[in-house]
Amino acid sequence: MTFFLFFALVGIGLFTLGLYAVIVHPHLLRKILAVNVMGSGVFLLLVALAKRSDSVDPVPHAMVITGIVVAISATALAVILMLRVKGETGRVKLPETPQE
Amino acid sequence: MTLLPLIFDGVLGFTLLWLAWQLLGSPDLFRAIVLFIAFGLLMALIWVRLDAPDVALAEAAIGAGLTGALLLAALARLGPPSETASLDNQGDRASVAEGGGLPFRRWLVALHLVLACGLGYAVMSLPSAAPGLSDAVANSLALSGVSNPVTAVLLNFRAYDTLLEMGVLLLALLAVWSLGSTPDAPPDDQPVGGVLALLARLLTPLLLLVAGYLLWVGGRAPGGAFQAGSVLGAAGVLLVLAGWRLGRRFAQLPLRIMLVAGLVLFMAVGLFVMLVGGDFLTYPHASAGGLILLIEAAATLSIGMILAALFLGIRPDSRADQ
Amino acid sequence: MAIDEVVSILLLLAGAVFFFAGTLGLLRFPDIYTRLHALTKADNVGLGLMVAGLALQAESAAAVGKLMVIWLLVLLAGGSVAHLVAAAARRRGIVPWKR
Amino acid sequence: MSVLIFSIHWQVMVVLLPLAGAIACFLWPRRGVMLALVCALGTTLSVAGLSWLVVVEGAQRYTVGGWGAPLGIDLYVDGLSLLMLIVTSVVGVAISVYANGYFERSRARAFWPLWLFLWGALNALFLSADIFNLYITLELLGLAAVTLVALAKGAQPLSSAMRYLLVTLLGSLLFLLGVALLYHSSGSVDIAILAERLSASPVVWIALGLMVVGLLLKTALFPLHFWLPQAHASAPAPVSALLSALVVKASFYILIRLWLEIFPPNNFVLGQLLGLLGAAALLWGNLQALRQTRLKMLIAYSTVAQLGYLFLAFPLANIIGWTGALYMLLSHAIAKAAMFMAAGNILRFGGHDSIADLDRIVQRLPLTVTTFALAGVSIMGLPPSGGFVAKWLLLEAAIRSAQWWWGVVLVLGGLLSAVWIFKVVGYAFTPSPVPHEVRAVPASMEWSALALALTAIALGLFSSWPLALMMVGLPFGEGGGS
Repeated sequence: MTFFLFFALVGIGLFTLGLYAVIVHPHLLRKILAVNVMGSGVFLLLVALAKRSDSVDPVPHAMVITGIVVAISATALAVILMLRVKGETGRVKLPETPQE
Repeated sequence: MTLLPLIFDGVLGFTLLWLAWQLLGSPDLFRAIVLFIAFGLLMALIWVRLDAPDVALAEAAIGAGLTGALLLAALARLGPPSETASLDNQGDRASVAEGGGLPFRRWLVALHLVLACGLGYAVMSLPSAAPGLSDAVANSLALSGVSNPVTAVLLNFRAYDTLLEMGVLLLALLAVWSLGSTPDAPPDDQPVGGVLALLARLLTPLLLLVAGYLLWVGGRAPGGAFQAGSVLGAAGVLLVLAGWRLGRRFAQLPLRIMLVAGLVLFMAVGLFVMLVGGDFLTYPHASAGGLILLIEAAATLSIGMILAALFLGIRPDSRADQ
Repeated sequence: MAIDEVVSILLLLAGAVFFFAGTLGLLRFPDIYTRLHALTKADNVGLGLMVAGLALQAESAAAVGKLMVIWLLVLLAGGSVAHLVAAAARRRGIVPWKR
Repeated sequence: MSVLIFSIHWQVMVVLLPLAGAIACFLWPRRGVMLALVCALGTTLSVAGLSWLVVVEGAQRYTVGGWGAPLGIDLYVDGLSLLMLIVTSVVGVAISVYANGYFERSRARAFWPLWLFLWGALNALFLSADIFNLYITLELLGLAAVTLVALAKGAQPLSSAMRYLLVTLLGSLLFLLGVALLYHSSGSVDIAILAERLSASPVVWIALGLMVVGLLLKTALFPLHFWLPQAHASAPAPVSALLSALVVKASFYILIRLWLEIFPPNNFVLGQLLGLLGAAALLWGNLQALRQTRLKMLIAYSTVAQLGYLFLAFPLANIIGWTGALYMLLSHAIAKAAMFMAAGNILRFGGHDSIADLDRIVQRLPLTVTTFALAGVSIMGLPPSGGFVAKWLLLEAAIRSAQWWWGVVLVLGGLLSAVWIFKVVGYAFTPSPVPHEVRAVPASMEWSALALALTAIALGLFSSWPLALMMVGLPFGEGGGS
């Protein structure tokens, strides 16, 4: 197994770990961290698999730079929403879905 | 000596996974965020290993640095850690009970293992030669106006993506400003240390220089608008931390103009070349280099300002009243 | 093997020893102030040795210059941050460890 | 004249005008309303220009940057995407007029740029022929939608917005992972090229599976609908309208596009599964709607139900089925927007939206109750309305493909929705035990809602034109389909 495949598998590991954490952990900050970890996993997969050919493929690199910027935008929004939820409810987790 | 890189990669990859495991599981949120910053730095190392220096720069500046700063500031605004930690733990127990407890988690773990195996199988079954676009990029690189292929993709071949992405960034700022009346941070009881102010004074000119360099060099070597912009954003964060604020006069329209300058110029150039007679964003080959540099310069300014403003978290003019 | 290569390797190894000691101190020292001490002192010297070792192998004067700038920046940032962390710890009333 | 119409790059205008409007509203917030209305009008005119172009010259492929796929990004308009653009414009103009009366000044300042961003994102999404570009438009759309939900006051909207944000990010990441795998198995992210190069291999199935799950999460198909009712119900009324009418449809559009273009042909099982989930959504959503005591929650659950209809086309997999599903999308978008707007009027009028306390509202807000009833006619699927035509087409498709049981589901869903609609209308005639203070409702809010409801009915009377438009460029393939 070559090293880039190894990194692609690490990327899958990160994605799965993040997905699990985002479902299981109630604290919003932890969910935000988990989504970021998931994103990193996808980015790693995207770039690592491009190493299969000898010449460097710049298209995934550009995609990942785009993705990183999108990720910080989403994180900034998530953080401000989290602070507002804390301000309104006094808690940093989502209420259970009421069974109406 | 072929063994050494193998060990290095192995250590890097497993440490990354271990860090992710730790940061997602540790009960202390502060620790989790610090681990997340370390995680970002390791990612940057891996990008270098994968021959993606442009991504490494962006990851180190944005992924690890600015995201980490954003999260730390958020944690500080959430209030004393003891309270949030206890709430967190309560919630933890509650959610386990709600979700059906241990059996539910077992199912979830099993499901994720299946998912990971499936994905792993998918990756392993890919053909060993990548059918990527490296040849297509290389063939058209001479016409793109820049010699760094990543910049060529970002600002010429797939410039439309980048334009929309600048829109995402601006939208995030709009969102943060619209929702921004956050419960105020615990009032800054500490007077800002002289050391921090000194650091800001020393580093800001240097960061500006680095940003300018990254912008300039981005056409032919790793660098470009996003990397330069994030360095500029880091300078802004440093200034914000050192207690510096925009003067009230500039916090209104002039600030907003700087925030949108990148996107507006991008769109304007795209439309201009369309009027000259191509499709949208089709730069004439002769002037492509200059146009790209122009767009990147405005984009750097806007990205830097937006990132710093995202860190600040509220409208600068709303603060001036206090 | 040329003499400058040997010196370079020795310097790098010495740097690594400092990093190791610094990390050990970070993990094993009793309170925040002593840990900061171990971290900044050891890492700054360790990085200095590393930079010196790498400078011997550098191909151009510009590369040496960049390495020096990196070292100076880390010194500046490390020192300032250590100061800020220590000041914050004191404000919170963390008492320095005494035997 | 016609030279002018063909020389303007309408595709670009359709995307850039709303974005430029958003920026202008951000720069000069005091003029927000005027700038936004001008942009709404300009965007609608551009869509009209684009429609003319497509109707006269057929489906259009546009190369942004002049490179062309696979290196560059292409935009593609055919009947399917054009239909989505037109629905967006119709609902968009109505929502703009409505929002002008709805928001007070401080929130209007936030609303206009966000709404125009969302509109631009929708248009970009419907035009894109590139799956990575689609990912970016999805993010743009998601972030704008979440922020708009959070504009409502109180703890409930903020919690719903937070949950919505996490869901939409999760969906985008699943989609992006699929994009990554598809890129690495085919070397392109252009849909047309993917369609040529992809063959049924495990990687492709896993990638498509990830994308489908991500999109279903965003489309809120049962059982992934858990986030929708609260987010749609607690948002400000114009935002509820555009979320239910347009935003959930955007991810459905991508799904249907991928299904028609790049899915390997032998996907019978997956189609049946999607149809089954659609049927479950239809029944569950309508049953939940019956149990609600708050009008906006009820309408939100009805969205869950109506989304189910759209998925009935997947097991049928013939052209009539697809046109039926799209006609359902069209008429639901318009009728549901009208319904949410009417609910917003009622909420504004009495200060509450509790169904049992509607208090003879029919005498005091006759226009709004008419709007609700007309929109209800389309949602139940009674003739003459868009909903009726859509259900008729779906029924015909079910019979043609010899799967009559989907027809039973269709009829059952219509009956269930009739029950809750008559329940609401009934309460509108009965006096409530507790009197409420009332506030005036601006005329623009009542009339814009009514105009949409009338459009939903008109869709039943004049169905040949939209149906012909859908077929431009043969988005559903030729002949019977597989």
